[in-house]
Parts: sequence; C-alpha cells; structure tokens
Amino acid sequence: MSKMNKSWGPLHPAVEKTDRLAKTDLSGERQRELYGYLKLNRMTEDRLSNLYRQNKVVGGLYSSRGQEAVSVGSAYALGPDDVVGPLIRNLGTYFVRGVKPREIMMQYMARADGPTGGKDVNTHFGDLSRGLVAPISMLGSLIPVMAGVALAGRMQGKSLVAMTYIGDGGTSTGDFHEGLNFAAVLDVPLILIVENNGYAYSTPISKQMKIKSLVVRASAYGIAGESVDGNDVLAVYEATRKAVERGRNGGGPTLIEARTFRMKGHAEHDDAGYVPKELFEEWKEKDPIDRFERHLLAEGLATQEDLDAITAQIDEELNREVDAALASPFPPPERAFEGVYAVEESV
Amino acid sequence: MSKMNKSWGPLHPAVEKTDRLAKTDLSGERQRELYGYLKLNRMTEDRLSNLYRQNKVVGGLYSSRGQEAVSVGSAYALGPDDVVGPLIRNLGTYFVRGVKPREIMMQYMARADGPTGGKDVNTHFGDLSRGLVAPISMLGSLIPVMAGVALAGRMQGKSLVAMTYIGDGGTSTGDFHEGLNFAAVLDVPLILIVENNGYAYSTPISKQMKIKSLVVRASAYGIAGESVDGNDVLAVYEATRKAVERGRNGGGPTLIEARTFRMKGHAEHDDAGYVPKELFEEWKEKDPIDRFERHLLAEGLATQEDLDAITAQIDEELNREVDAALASPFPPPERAFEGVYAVEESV
Amino acid sequence: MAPITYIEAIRQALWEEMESDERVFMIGQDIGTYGGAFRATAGMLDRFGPKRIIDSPISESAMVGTAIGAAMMGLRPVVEMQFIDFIACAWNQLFNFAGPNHYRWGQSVPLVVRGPSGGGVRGSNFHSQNPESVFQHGPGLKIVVPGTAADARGLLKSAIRDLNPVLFFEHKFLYRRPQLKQEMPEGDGLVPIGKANLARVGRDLSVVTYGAMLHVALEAAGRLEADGIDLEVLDLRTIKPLDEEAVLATVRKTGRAIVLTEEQITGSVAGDVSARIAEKAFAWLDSPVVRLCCPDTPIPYSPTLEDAYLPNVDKLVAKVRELASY
Amino acid sequence: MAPITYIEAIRQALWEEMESDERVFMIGQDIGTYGGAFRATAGMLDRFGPKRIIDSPISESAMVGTAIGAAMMGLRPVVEMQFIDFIACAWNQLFNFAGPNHYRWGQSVPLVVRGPSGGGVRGSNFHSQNPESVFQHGPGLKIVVPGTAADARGLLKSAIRDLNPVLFFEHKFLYRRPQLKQEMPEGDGLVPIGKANLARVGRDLSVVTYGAMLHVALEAAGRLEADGIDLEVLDLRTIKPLDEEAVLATVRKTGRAIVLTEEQITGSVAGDVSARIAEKAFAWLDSPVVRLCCPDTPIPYSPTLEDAYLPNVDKLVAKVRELASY
Ligand SMILES: Cc1ncc(C[n+]2csc(CCOP(=O)(O)OP(=O)(O)O)c2C)c(N)n1
Ligand SMILES: Cc1ncc(C[n+]2csc(CCOP(=O)(O)OP(=O)(O)O)c2C)c(N)n1
Ligand SMILES: [Mg+2]
Ligand SMILES: [Mg+2]
Repeated sequence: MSKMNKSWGPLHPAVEKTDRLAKTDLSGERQRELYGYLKLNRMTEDRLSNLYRQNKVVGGLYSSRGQEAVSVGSAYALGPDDVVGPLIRNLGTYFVRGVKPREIMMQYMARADGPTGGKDVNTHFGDLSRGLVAPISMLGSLIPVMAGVALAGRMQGKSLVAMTYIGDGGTSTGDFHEGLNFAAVLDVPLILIVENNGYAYSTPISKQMKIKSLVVRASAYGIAGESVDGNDVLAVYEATRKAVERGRNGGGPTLIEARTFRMKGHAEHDDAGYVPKELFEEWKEKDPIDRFERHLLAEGLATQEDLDAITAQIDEELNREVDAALASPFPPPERAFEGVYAVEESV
Repeated sequence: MSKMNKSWGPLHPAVEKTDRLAKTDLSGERQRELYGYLKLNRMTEDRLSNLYRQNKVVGGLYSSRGQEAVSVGSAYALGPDDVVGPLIRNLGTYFVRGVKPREIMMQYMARADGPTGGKDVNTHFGDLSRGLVAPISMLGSLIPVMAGVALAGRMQGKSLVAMTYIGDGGTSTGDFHEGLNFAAVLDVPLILIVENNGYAYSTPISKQMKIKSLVVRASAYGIAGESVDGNDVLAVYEATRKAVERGRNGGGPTLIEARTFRMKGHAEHDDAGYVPKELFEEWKEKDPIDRFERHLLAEGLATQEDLDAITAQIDEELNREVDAALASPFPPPERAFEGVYAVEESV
Repeated sequence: MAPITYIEAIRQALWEEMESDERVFMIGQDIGTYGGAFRATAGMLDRFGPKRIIDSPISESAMVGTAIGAAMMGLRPVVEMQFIDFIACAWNQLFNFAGPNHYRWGQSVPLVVRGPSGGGVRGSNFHSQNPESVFQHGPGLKIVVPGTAADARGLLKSAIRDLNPVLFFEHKFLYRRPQLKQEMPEGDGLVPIGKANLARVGRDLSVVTYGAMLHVALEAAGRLEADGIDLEVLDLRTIKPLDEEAVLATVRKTGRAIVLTEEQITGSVAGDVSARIAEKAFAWLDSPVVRLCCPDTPIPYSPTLEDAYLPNVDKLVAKVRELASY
Repeated sequence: MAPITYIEAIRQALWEEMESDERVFMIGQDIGTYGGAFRATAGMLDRFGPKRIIDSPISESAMVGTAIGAAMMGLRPVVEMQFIDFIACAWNQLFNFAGPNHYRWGQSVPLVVRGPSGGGVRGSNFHSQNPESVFQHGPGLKIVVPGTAADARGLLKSAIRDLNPVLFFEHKFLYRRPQLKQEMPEGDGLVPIGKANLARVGRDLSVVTYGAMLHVALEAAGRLEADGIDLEVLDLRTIKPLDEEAVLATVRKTGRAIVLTEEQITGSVAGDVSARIAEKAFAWLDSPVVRLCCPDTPIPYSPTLEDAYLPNVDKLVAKVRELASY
C-alpha cells in the first residue's frame, strides 16, 4: 500500500496549494456565478448523500467531491450551442447546462418525473436542447460519439464544439484511442477533458499506465494538449476556453488533462480504505472550493457576506428541489414496455 | 490523388536509397542466410502468384513484395524459444521460424495436408512448437494476445520474448492501444513491429492518423521506441535484436516502426491504381533485396555466384514444394464437423 | 431501365438517398478513392465530395460511435463495414449505445451499418459471418437481410429513412449473381422494414428463410414439384422486428415448417423463429418445426468443408421429403 | 463445514484452484488490494501475490486477449469482469479469437471469463445484463450459469480445469441470498459442464430454466402444489454445450414445457431451447412450448419498471395454469 502510494505520488504532478489561481478575464460577477455552480455541485451531492442514507436512492451514489472545479470550469467555457457528454462524476457540468437538482435527484431515486422517467439511472440522461448527451456505463464509448457530434456540427455549418470527459482509468479503453484518433484525423472540434484523479476505483494510475502524465497522449494523435491544475476552476476554465476557440477556428481536437483528486470512495458504499490517509489530508488543503473562496475574497471579487448569501440561496433552493423530487412517484409499470423504437424525429 | 500523394510524402520519412546498410556483427554466413530467407519469401510469393493465375488459390492472395526485410530481419533476431504472431504479410517470418513453403501453399490452396487441413486460410495458422501464433483477421487483436504470451513466459520463468506486427492502418484499432498499454503497465517483453508501408488497402496514412511517424506512440505508453529503415534488413534485425535484449533483461515492451512500402496492391486482385506511379518507381530503387545484394557484394560477403547458387537452390526447392502442395487433396467433408472443442492438452 | 444486380441495386439506393437527402453521408474504409472493397460506393467521392464520403481509419468502434453522435445531431450516417465480420469490433457501440438509446433517454439514433455478410465465397471464418444471429437479441436495433436486388434497394432506402439504428446485412454471395438481376421499380420502390414477403405460394410445407438461402429454397421448390410437393417460401427480409404474423400465417396454412438459414444452429435466428412457431402456431402443426442451418463450428475455408458446412438444395430437399412423410 | 453463500462458494472455488494449480492466475479490475467489487477475490493478493492476482487497467479486450495468449502458453487464466456487462468490450476477442481457435489451428485456449450478471438489483441496463443469449451462438465457447452455491463452486472448478474458453456467468442477485446457503461437498465437488440437473421431479409440466430463475421456478412449484399441479424443474446449469438429452427427457415425460429465463425474449436461450424441443420432442408435446422471458426492451432502473420487466413467481404461476388447461 505504501509502495503504491509512493509510486503514485511522483506520477501525479503536484497541484499547488497556493491560492494564486490562473489568470482570467472573467468579471467578478461571472466568477461569483462560477462559485455558485461549484457550491451547487457540492451541496447537491451532500443532499444526495442524505437521501442515500435514508434509502431513497435506489442504486449506487457517485460523488465528485474535490473535483467540482473540473466539471464546472470546463462546462462554463462552452457556448449555448455547444454539446457536452458528461460522465457520472460531472454533476457540475449538468448544472452549468441548466439542469435542475431535482432532475438529478429524481434520476437517482428512479422517479417518474425524472428526465428518463425512471428508465435509467443517475447522470445517464441527455437532452440535446440543452446540449447534453447521455453516457453509457462502458467507459470510453462517449469519445467517438462526441467526435460524431463535432463532425455533424461542422457538416451542418454550425460552429459548435463538442466536449466530453474521461477518467485516468477510462483512458485505457480502446474507444479512447479510436475516438481520439478519429477526431484528430477528421480535425473536428472535440475537447476531451481527462480527469486524472489518481485512482480508478481502487486502482492507482501506476497500475493503469506507465506514463507520468496523460498529456503526452495528445502528441500520439497529433493534437493539442495541455495539463492543468484541476482544482483551480479558473485554470480549467481558461484551458477549455482556449480549446473551444481552437476548435471553433478549425484547429481540431484538444486533450486537457485536469489533475485532481477523488475525495470520497469510488461510490458511496466504498470507504476508500486503499487510499493512504495522507493523500486525503494533502488534497483537502487544495480543495477547489475553498481555494476559489479565498481567491474571491483576496481579489475583492466577493465579500464573505456575498458568499454566505449564495450558499444560503442554494440551500433554500435545494430544500425545494428535494421536496419536489420526493413528491414524484415511481413510474407506472407499463412504462417499462414503451419507447424502444423511435417513431418520430427527436431533433 | 496527387494531393493525397503530396500529403502522404512528407508524413513518411524518406528511406535512404543508399546501399550503406546498418552496422551489424552478423557473420557473412549468417548474412547469406538472411539473404536466403529474403529470396525464399519473394520467390515463394512469385510461385503463389502463378498458382493464383492458375486458379489454384481458393481465396485471395496477399503479397509482401518490397517489405520482406521487415519480416525476415525481425524474425531473425528471435531465439528458438521466443514466440511470434505474424500477420498476412509476414511470410518471411514464417520461413525464419522453419515453416516450409508447401505449408503456406497448401493453406492458400485449402488442401488437406496444410497446417489447418483446409479449415483456415493463408497465414492463418500457428504452431507453438515452432513459436508461432496464428492471427485472426481483425487487425490489432493479436497485440494483447501476444502480451499474454509474454506474460505467461515470464510467469513460467522462461526468458522468452513475444513479438508481433501491425500495419499503419492496424494502429487505429482499439486493441493496439489496449494491448500496448497492458504490456507496458505489466512490463512484459513484447516487441511490436509497426510496419508502416504508407497505405492501408487504398487509404494513405494521412487519412489514418494525423501524426508523422508512429514511433511517438511509444511514448504514449512509456515504452521504448525506435523508427528504422524497413527496407534495410540489417537495420530491422539490429533494432529487433536490441529490443529482444531489452525484453529479456526486464526492460519491457518495445515499439519498432519499420518504414517500408507495399509494392503491389492490397491483394492480388487490386492493381493499386490509387498509388501514384512515382511512388512505386521511387521505392523500386530501394528494393530491400536488391540493396542487400549490393551490400553483400560490396562488403565482400558473397560473390555473385554465391547469390546465384542460393537462388537456384531455392528455385529447385520451390519446384518440389509446389509439387508436394498440389499433390495434396482437398480435405474430406466430414472434417468440417470436427475439432471445435479441445479434448486434450495442446501444449 | 435495364435489370441490375444486387450490388448495383445497393449502390443505386445509396446514390439516390445521397442525392435526395443531404443529411445522408457515409463512413467506411476505402469507400472514397477506391469506391469500396465491393464497389458499392464507386464514383461517390467524385459526386459527393470528401465531406460526405469519409474514408475511415481502421476503427470500427469509432466509425459506429461517430455515426451515433452524428445521427443524434440529425444527420443520417451510413457506415460501411468492409466485411461485416468486422462489426464485431463495434459490438459495444451498437449493442449498448445505439440500440438502447431511445428507450433510455428518448433520443433517436437514425443510422445504418451495412456491409457484406455470408459465406459460399471461400472467405473462411472472418469473411463469411452472418451476424444477425447475435444482434437479434439487441433491444432497439433493427436488422434487415435482403434476398433480392429490388428488396436490397427498397429496404436500404427504408433503412436510411428509418429513425432507428438499422443493421443492413447484404449477402455477398448474391452481389453479382446474374440470375438475381432485376428491373428496379419506378420511383423509390421502398420496401417496408418489418414485412416478410411470400416468395412462393404453396400448399404442403412452409420454408421460412432469407438472404442467400431464399434462392436455395426456391430452387428446391422447383425440384420438389416433381415429387408432387408444393412448397411455400416465406422470405423474412427483416429479422428484427420480425414479421411474426406472416410466419404464423404460412405455418397455419401448411401445417409444416422448415426454417432454413445460413448460420450456426445454436442461438440462431432459425431457432428464434422456430420457437415462435412452436409457441403460437402449435395447434396448426402437423410435424416438428425443423431448423436447417449450419453446424456449430467456425466457417471453414476449403470448398469441400464449406460445402459440407452450408445448407444447400440437396439438404433441403432431403429434409422436406423426410418431413412431408412425417 | 458451515453452509456458505453463492459468492463465498465462488471465492472458495477460485481459492482452491489457485492453491492446487499454480498455472491458475487472475486478471481483473480492482481484484487485488480491493478484493474485487463483489469481494470474490478478497484476501487473494496477500495469499498469492501480485504475480498471480493482477489488477488490470480498464481494458476488457486486452484482459481477454492477454488471457488468450497466456492460456495458449499453458497457463489457466481467470478473468473477472467487474460487471459482466463490460464483456461487450471484449466481444471480438471472445467470439473471434478464443472461440474458434481450436477448430482453426488446433491450439486450445483454456481460460475462464467470469463475473456478475443478471438483474433484480436495480442496476439498470449496464449492470444487469445476461450475456449468455448473445454468446450462445459462438462456436468453441462454453457457457456456464450456476443457480446454486454448490453448483457455483463445482462448476467453476470444472470451468477452470476445462481446456476450452468458458464463460462463467454468475447471478449477482444470488450472491448473498441467505436462502441459498449450502454446505459444500467434501473434496472438489466437481460438477460437470454440460450436464443439467433435475432440480425438482414432477409429473405435469416441465419448467426448463437456470440461474436466478431456478428459484422462481421452485417457488412457483411449491405454490402450484395447492392447485394439484406437479411441476418438474430442470436447471440447465450449462448453456453451451446444452444438455439437450435432459431437456428432451423431461419434456417427453410431462408433455408440456415452459422455458423460463431472465433475458429479452428475442434471440434468447429460451428460444433456442424451445426450438430444440419443437424439433425433437414434437410427438410428445401436449401443448405449445412457452417462453417466459423479459420483453424486448433495455433493462429499466426503477423498481416498478424492473419488476414489470422481470419474470417472477406470479407470472410463472399464471402461465403454468394457462398451459395446464390447454
Ligand atoms: C469499459 C468499462 N469497464 C469497467 C467499468 C467499471 N468501472 C466503473 S467506474 C470505474 C473506474 C473508473 O475510473 P476513472 O476512469 O479513473 O474515473 P473516476 O472513477 O476516477 O472518475 C470502473 C472500473 C466501466 N464502467 N466501463
Ligand atoms: C478490424 C479490421 N477492420 C478491417 C479489416 C479489413 N482490412 C484488412 S487489411 C486492411 C488494411 C490494413 O492496412 P495496414 O494495417 O496498413 O496493413 P497492410 O495491408 O498495409 O500491411 C483492412 C482495412 C480488418 N482486417 N480488420
Ligand atoms: Mg480516476
Ligand atoms: Mg499499411
């Protein structure tokens, strides 16, 4: 275990503890908005944990605690016509795209009024009117699919970019390779955020790959690549913004490695006993929300009262959201048999 | 077409026309043996073309003309206990492993006495007693399989290395990625010869990938990589020899890109009209056998008479081989129903 | 218009759909400059340009994945597998992504994956497969298996216009058979997906079949006339959703059924059809429902072996005689 | 010895085979330090070390490919799929490489791929699948689906000792059911692959089933006693090669059959079994051969939906009553 720890450590370029975040042109107002999404992400997950403990969540529960800056920062750089395919740990992305917490809650609780009406679970839903494509569980599969979204956008004369995510573990799938190479050779505007949080379930990256940073994979496909501090929401935002620009200008795909850490287990049931305690302690110091808070205060972009007000407002909103979600019934059994085939156009 | 040609040209680092081949410690005798394999490879394929024109070949016929140095040079660097999984264009590899031309001929002609008794086609056969694993048609699939061979060798305390091949086109498969990454992370002695011959069927590498040389893929997995002149049998041999040494000493996998050119169509039926004529002319000058011949003569390792004698001897051998192959009947129909399940140990 | 072959009919369908609907585009290996390994897309690169005729890397999973993404965005991708056997490398994308998508979150995935399937051409195990047997289980997929030139054209057009993922399995043995040359109907000549065709009306025994085996059945029917046995031949044309009504109707009429298909027998489409008959037309049955398929072996290469492996007219005639006297 | 659960029986089989045969080793995601998502390999890393308990990258195709290579070299790899659904990503390696290998060139590929399959645990479409339906068509593969703890242990040991590629589909709904706790037999307690088990002797109607549905059948049988209906229950245990003799024997005895399986009905194992009955036991049949399966939809998540989707005791009892009065 301590060997694993050691071998993992150096593979994972240290993320600065410092509060000095990446340079940005984002206004104070927009930075406060970013803060709101970060908090909404975390606070919704806290509510979900409660619901889980109350046995209201039907299946497993997955948390993005400690990684919120990756989802929020990257999604915030997209435009309204862009399309994103988030994974299970990208709650923040859903929120930035306009999804309401009750939608996620109803998904987890398998309720009739959730976006899939109880047919599928957690973040497994999409909605192209909000630029969202649903994942499937098989990791990697979304990468070629989102390459196809990007290709379609270009063929349709839209200037959209497509974005999706993959974990350090998910980079070992065949679809990661085929999808990225395909996107590269077609030069389509695909952004792949590689969320390197050090672990795939219990597996440290030292057992996942022999390389020290995933950004070298970009050169294997001849595409742009950047590695950023994934716990700095501004760094993630800025890297994605540049990638969006590149994509819109015909510069092809970008791979962004966001270095971060998974602060809970793989899922709610997993106590992550295999992760050395010191790592949690180390990364707690680098908490993306705490850091961003300190940044906002230090830069005079928000007062403590502003932040408290944002938090209080989210808290209130979440009360309503939880109530609404709980009020939704389970779907009627007949619905199980409906909707296998499309009979009318979805788009 | 000429655009394709242009875009392809610079992607493919020019192979020197020069007769100065790579440095080697191989004795004159062993170099003459190498020469024999090169000639056997080419002359067998010429015989196969004849058989094809006589409608004796049941399915398609694939040629490695112009690429013989890759198969022969790499296979020649292996030891008797090493294991290799060749593809359809690696006839030379089979010969170096001790396969007789009649075996290949009977495979192509679907005869009862061929290694698969008519069950499978062309080079689709293996024989672990000669260190040969059969491919399947799905490109890339052999890479993880050969990683498994290498892993088994290590677990069994053997010091074997495993080797296999992939074309420039085959590098786009998911299994290329999964297999190489797997081999890398397990640090097993796998050698992957990437046979970059500029085309996959009619598809130039510019439509296959966005990178200029495949050797960069080695760094994507953290393994050793080298790019060699694939029309210099000594260069291929030496690179493979070093990789074998590395593998035996626990240094893990090696990716070797061999730059070469496919001098015929994808298969006998394909006139390769999509390949600009100048490319054929250019590469004819770099013919690996002609170059090696000039080298042997220039270095005083063989006289023209020596070479002619080798050729004559192979010619005679091939007469016997063709006769033997033609003498074999088609298999009896009942054999179609036998052998799905193993009932006794193969190894 | 002059009669054309099965493969020409496919090319025509593709060409016409490309002309009439700019959302249609193609992805495949060597489909551009080369015009496809079987020339199904010959001339299309010149006519439609590289944006709509995309020469692909050897990445079947990405080809299908990309098509899924483009389809969700409102395009109509058609993916060519160089040989349909390579669809195995895209199994996950089709079975898990494309098929279930509409059920899961309401988003349609209108795409076609097409390519040459089937044996009888000495292609050995990786260039002769019939993947309908394994894909039939996949919820949300449609599977089409034309047996004639006009059906190939009409069904391919329907497939491209369908809102769902359609697997279109052409039989390469039929591609250039001169006997299959047919005049194409005026206009689109659309053939609906999900509708079987009564290829021969008969009295005594129903042969339910599709693809290359359709012609085996028809030839056998001719031969059996001499015996005074009058075969009815139902060409399924679509495997999923299956035209169960047509299957049951013919069996209820003749009381005897042979399901004739070119696939290994276990887990076959033939088994599935046969099970439906045994469950839903039991009262009408005068004899066992017989599956005439291939043995449970890989597809062998040698002519003597492949001939032993494949169903053929002799084998069918023998089975019919056996069953007729049951 | 104390009775143990189904998952403990699996762990025991793995453990014992690892102890007794040093050629056996395992590849899987999180099977080492973590002991496997379902703890099937708990403690094994400590006991057998990282050379034989290999924590794998997320590369199902490479996991299987690597196992194929190692198996050809004489080892006995056991691959764990974290959820069996992910076997989809290794489809090509299993269907095209492992299965046909011995037929093609005579080289055996003794490996096992095992993992949790099946629904009823609110896993939704990608954590509930039953892949036996699609793999049954693959020449050269064997498929095992234990329904009891002792069978799980005995069959897994047989699978590991088999010379062929064996897909071992465990039913995760059964993993920790206290009702399934069983004392293990002395010694190896090997259960032969390819042999069904007559789980209940009855007179009136045969239910042919396996896996979690075995217990549905047995419970229904108990309930139907009150009706005076005496069910015979055949547990297939192996899907491929199927124990056709046992299937035909029970149907010839009772004259009525329901094939009960947890899979979408089209292209199901149930259909295959049913087709064999309709072909080979026709003369003994007193009523239609009925398949009781799931509808042709993806597997839904919500409890109300999944309950509607899955076969259960009520549905079986109703079908039996219907059929008994046919
Ligand atoms: C193809 C595939 N294999 C296995 C799994 C099971 N699985 C779910 S999440 C996970 C770990 C993922 O790790 P990583 O990609 O690093 O993402 P993270 O959980 O760290 O966000 C695994 C193995 C899967 N979802 N898909
Ligand atoms: C997975 C897969 N897809 C498609 C094919 C069909 N195919 C056979 S050879 C070939 C081209 C291979 O090109 P390359 O890998 O460069 O090898 P080369 O023929 O140049 O030696 C293709 C597309 C295949 N064999 N496998
Ligand atoms: Mg991770
Ligand atoms: Mg090539």
